[in-house]
Amino acid sequence: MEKPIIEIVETIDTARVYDELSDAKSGGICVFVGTVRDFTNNESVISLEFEAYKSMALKEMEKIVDQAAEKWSMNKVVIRHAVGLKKVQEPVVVIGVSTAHRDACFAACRYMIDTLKETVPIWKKEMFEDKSVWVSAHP
Amino acid sequence: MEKPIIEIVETIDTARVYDELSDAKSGGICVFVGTVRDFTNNESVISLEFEAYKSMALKEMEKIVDQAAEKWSMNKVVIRHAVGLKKVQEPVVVIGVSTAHRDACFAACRYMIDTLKETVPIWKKEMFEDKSVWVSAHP
Amino acid sequence: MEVLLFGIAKDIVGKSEIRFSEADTLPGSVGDLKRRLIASYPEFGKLSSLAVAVNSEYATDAVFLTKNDEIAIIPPVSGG
Amino acid sequence: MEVLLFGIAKDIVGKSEIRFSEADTLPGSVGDLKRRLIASYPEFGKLSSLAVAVNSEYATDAVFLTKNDEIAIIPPVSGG
Repeated sequence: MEKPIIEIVETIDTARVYDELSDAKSGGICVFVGTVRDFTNNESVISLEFEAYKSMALKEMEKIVDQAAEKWSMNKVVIRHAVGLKKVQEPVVVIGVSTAHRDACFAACRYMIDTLKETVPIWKKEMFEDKSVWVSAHP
Repeated sequence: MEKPIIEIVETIDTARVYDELSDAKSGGICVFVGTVRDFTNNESVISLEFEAYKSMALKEMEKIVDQAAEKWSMNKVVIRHAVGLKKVQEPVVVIGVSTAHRDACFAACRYMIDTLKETVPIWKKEMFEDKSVWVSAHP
Repeated sequence: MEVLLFGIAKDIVGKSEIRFSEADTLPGSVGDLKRRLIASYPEFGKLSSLAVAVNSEYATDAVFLTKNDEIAIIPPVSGG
Repeated sequence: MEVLLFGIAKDIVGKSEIRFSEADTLPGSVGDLKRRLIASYPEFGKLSSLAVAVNSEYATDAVFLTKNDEIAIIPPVSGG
């Protein structure tokens, strides 16, 4: 595997992720992009704000790539999460992986986004018309 | 679902697929890109050539989207396959889908590429140093 | 009646379509067409599968053919 | 000893870090720190989970704390 691209950034440029994952040894590239949806539980979302504990988040993202690399043979990997205020339809996370065959790229991509949501210290606040809520904070 | 983008083209521009899939009602976008790999069965691939029965291929691609739309709630869909001569590392197929949640976009994307490979009348010839082979033609 | 050929089917026959002239006895069904193809070009019998499309839809062996149908030989597909 | 606060933890305390001065008795372990936090700010007890990171690694309640550790309160994460 080449050195993975692991970043926390202000703005995600989705157009460049293919160039970053393109690879002569790979037959498949799978990319997941998480974006801001306009509704949550039937309430209209105005924007999202993301906050990260950056040094730890980068470490946890590295662990996710290492764990995925033990399970699947990956050629190139990108994990990039945005912080700050994001409007509806903006990308907030991109996870991409290139592998020899498509089974592995789907499985590894899915594993990495699922694990990111469980372990990486990043917090999302949903801003509605009349309130704001830290997502998942309460049972 | 919006009208899907279903195309057979000479050259695939992977950079634009996100703009095509970006959607205010979607929280997840999953994209699969199939690319030309440099080796098959330990033999060095020089290039691939794709041929399509275009009118029927477009019909079959539409059926795939219709079938996926019965199984998952999809907001936007792109299926774009390339024809002609493709060099190592070039994209040959892009399948992308945006959905409210990530489960559906992974599942629908996977279903569509798997089904495309089984049903869509497109043929791939692998060019090696000293021979060329129509893929899957013989048992 | 014209039959379009793609992929390895084109290589086997050496051209991109087969033409059945009025003088010939036209194949009456998909099954009939397949049998004739394999008889004339035994290589078709060695493929992983051999399908026929009539008017851009996969057709079973029982489907009748008329001379205005768009008919195509579909060797094993390998897109993606 | 400084304890970094993020997300809802910052809102609950009303600032982005808690400082334990030399004069205080410093919390001796992760478990001790959590108990003190919940005692001072009962809202912490209502969260779905409450984790602590020591030097950028998740730490169990048994981990000892020293004043040079980088300590952070990790309320339920919600990235992606």
